[in-house]
Amino acid sequence: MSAQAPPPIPTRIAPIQTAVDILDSLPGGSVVLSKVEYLLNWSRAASLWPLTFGLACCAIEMMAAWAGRFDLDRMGVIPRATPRQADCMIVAGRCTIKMAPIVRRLWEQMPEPKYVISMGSCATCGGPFYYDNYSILKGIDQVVPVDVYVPGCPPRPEALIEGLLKLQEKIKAEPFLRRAVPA
Amino acid sequence: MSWALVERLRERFPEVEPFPREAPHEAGAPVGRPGRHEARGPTYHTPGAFVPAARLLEVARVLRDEAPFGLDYCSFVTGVDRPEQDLVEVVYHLFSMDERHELLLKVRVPRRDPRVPSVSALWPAANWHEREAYDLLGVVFEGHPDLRRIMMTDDWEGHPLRKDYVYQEPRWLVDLGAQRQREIEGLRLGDRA
Amino acid sequence: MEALATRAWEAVAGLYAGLRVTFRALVGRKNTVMYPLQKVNVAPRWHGLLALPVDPETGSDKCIICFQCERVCPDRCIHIEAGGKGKDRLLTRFDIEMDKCCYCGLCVEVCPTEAIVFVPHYETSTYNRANLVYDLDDLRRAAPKEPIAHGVVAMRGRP
Amino acid sequence: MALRTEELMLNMGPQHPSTHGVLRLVVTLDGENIVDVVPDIGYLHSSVEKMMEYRTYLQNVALADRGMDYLTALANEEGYLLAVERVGRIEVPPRARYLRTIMLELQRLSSHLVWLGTWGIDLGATTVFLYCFRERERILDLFEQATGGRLHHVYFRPGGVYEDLPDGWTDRVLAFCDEFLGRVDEYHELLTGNPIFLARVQGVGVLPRDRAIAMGACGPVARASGVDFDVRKAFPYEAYGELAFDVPVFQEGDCFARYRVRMEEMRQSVRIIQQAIAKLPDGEIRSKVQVNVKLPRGEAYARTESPRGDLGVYLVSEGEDAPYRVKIRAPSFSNLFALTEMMRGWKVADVIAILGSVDIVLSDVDR
Repeated sequence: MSAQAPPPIPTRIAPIQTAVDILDSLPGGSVVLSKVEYLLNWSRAASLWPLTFGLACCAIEMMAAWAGRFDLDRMGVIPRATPRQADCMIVAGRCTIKMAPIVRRLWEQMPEPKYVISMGSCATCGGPFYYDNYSILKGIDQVVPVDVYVPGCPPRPEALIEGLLKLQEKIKAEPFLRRAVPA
Repeated sequence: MSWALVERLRERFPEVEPFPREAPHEAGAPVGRPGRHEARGPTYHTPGAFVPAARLLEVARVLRDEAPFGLDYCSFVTGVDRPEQDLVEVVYHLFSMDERHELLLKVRVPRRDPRVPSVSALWPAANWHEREAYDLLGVVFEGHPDLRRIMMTDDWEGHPLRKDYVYQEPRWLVDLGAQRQREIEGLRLGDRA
Repeated sequence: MEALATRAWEAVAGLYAGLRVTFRALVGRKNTVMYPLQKVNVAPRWHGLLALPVDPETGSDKCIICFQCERVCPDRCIHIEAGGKGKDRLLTRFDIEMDKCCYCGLCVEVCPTEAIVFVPHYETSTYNRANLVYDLDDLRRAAPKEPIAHGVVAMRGRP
Repeated sequence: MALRTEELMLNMGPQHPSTHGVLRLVVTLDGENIVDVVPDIGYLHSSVEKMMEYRTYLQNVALADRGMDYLTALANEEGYLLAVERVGRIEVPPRARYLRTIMLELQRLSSHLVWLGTWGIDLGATTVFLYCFRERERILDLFEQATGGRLHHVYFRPGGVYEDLPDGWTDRVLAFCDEFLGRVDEYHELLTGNPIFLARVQGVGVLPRDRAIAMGACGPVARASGVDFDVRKAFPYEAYGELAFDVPVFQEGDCFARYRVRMEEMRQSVRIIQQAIAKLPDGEIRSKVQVNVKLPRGEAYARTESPRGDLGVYLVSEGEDAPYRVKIRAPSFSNLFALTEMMRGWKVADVIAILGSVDIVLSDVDR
């Protein structure tokens, strides 16, 4: 993977921006806007489809979270195997330097808005592989931006669910329409 | 049984040097103190022998095909880097599925230019193990069908399991880190870190 | 024709056997824990968050600043600093980087005074990695309120 | 007339839902027929052999859990500690040996359950996954009560185990064992009687006995090809020499044989656990070994039967408190090498079935 040009400074998508600005200037428009925004965020948060980037041990606990005991499906969290259909990416496990460009590439293929959950110590900062190690990436946030960190080695499935709930809270509180989107 | 095997091998190839035999366990010796064992040199708990690199293929063929040995299973091939003696020990573990006996072979090669004939033609299982030893220790297996790096990326520099290996972050990762830094700076506070 | 009939019968029988198992599971005991509303009790030995319990008698830390946990930690995620001399030796810093921690429990094992313990708490996800560095106050707060068993012997006999 | 078409390279992975980890398979296809498969590994190489050289013998136990096969953490600890105890001549008390045996067999059950569940998903039998994980959660609960960890336990120590069992644990295990035998029958009902499942696995991916030995296959893969070799029988360690159990061996060498070997192994594991609990002696659980134990100079190769096969640890000690060199002979690494042999000549749809039947864990392959 070669060095890439720096990304352009984030701008808003022009038509939406114009519509938002017009609505905002109308009397009562901002109230309508916030209601629409609430609806959008609520639906986004309630159907969080993650790309299951299972790399190592945490992937097993991630699988267990979808199995009968914890049953993540009941929260509208349905695993996707392709980045094109995913809202967020659960990076579960240690990521090697050999794997890092692939994580980045799959993250780039996800449509905006996209989120990343870093599951486990290894994905968060290299964990037990932090020292004396030549092949593990010291934290997935060197490669992709991370929204929620779930510590644990590996975290219990409940901890992953809690991380997903945290992400849902974050999505619900987000100024979705007024937010900066990379062009 | 297996130590007798080493003797048989010695009869066949006089230049093969057996491992020193395991010293008997002293009753009441403190656990986990090097102390008294230290003077005697290392003890080997698995039977085996040192083989000169030039005779390796010949020895290996006898070990695999001929009657008292019949070692048809190659468990692993690896290396031990010993910078203070300026050598790399290439270790082979052989096993017989029928006779249930095992044997370690060690080949000592100079550290600067470690070259060993490949045994992957005799034991196909050694193929990947030799690639791994090449990747991580830089041992060149002559006559190997496909001697490429197996664990690290193809453009990796150095052999990580060498004792004097110094880790350097690859160039692209440093660049990507710088790019991530710019991404973070481009975002407003509270957007995403 | 007969072979076809046999195959058809096999298919139906196989399907029936499978569905019978599914039906048994359908009417059987429910397995799912409705997590955020309902939580399972983790085992007392569960390697959860680390904490520094306060000695209920003296009201101070149990830590005697022997640095054993810092030394044994395979991830080097414990950082201890102490000031003062002799009897006035005081813990000035006790940081555990919970993001690096691998929850192996070696620090709990080597601690001679049970000053560092596991608490069965696992919901620690956060938006910012910096929050995962637990300092002395965080670790004291994480400690269970009721006194934990005293002494190594008592600890070994935990349920 | 056979229709020849241009060969097509199909790249599966490294991020692919059915490669059981970060494995990349470069499949060369002629139409739908597999001409060649080249596994590309190293995407999870965690350099654990290097790291072990910098950590003490005790710390390496924690590393052996994670750096090696993560589904069988206790089997890794066992393999590593067996080498340590051989070099250091550390005695393990009888109770600890039995405790280890029970834990190892529970670990084998949980590992095989993950294999069965994920292979079921690969083959389109999604429900099996739910059933297998239901039982696996029971085992993990038992682990959690005894060791404190679900996946990574750090329970074994040089010269014994960390803690004694909690009260009533053995009764819970025995109750689980009784129930589990019925569950295995259920899995058989779900899969073995299912004609769709049989059509996908019976006679597929045949590995003959001589090729299995030459390619270095081990564990259930080799036993499905007629190699009657189990380290627990051939080189008994821990309490296995004192317990009665059978080693299932099948001659066919196809996916179905590998499936049956593992299903039978689950029953045998239950048998071992029941016997070990019945025979569980009282006494010490750990011999006196210092925290920073220093081993005498020497080297040993210890072989254990991990759920995936012949796990060997070759340990060289130079008299320090850390090993000089650790080589982990990973069973998945050898079994994955034999994959090419199994796949050649089959259809592209069989790739998943064969790969799943080998039961690799990429953390074990790459280490």
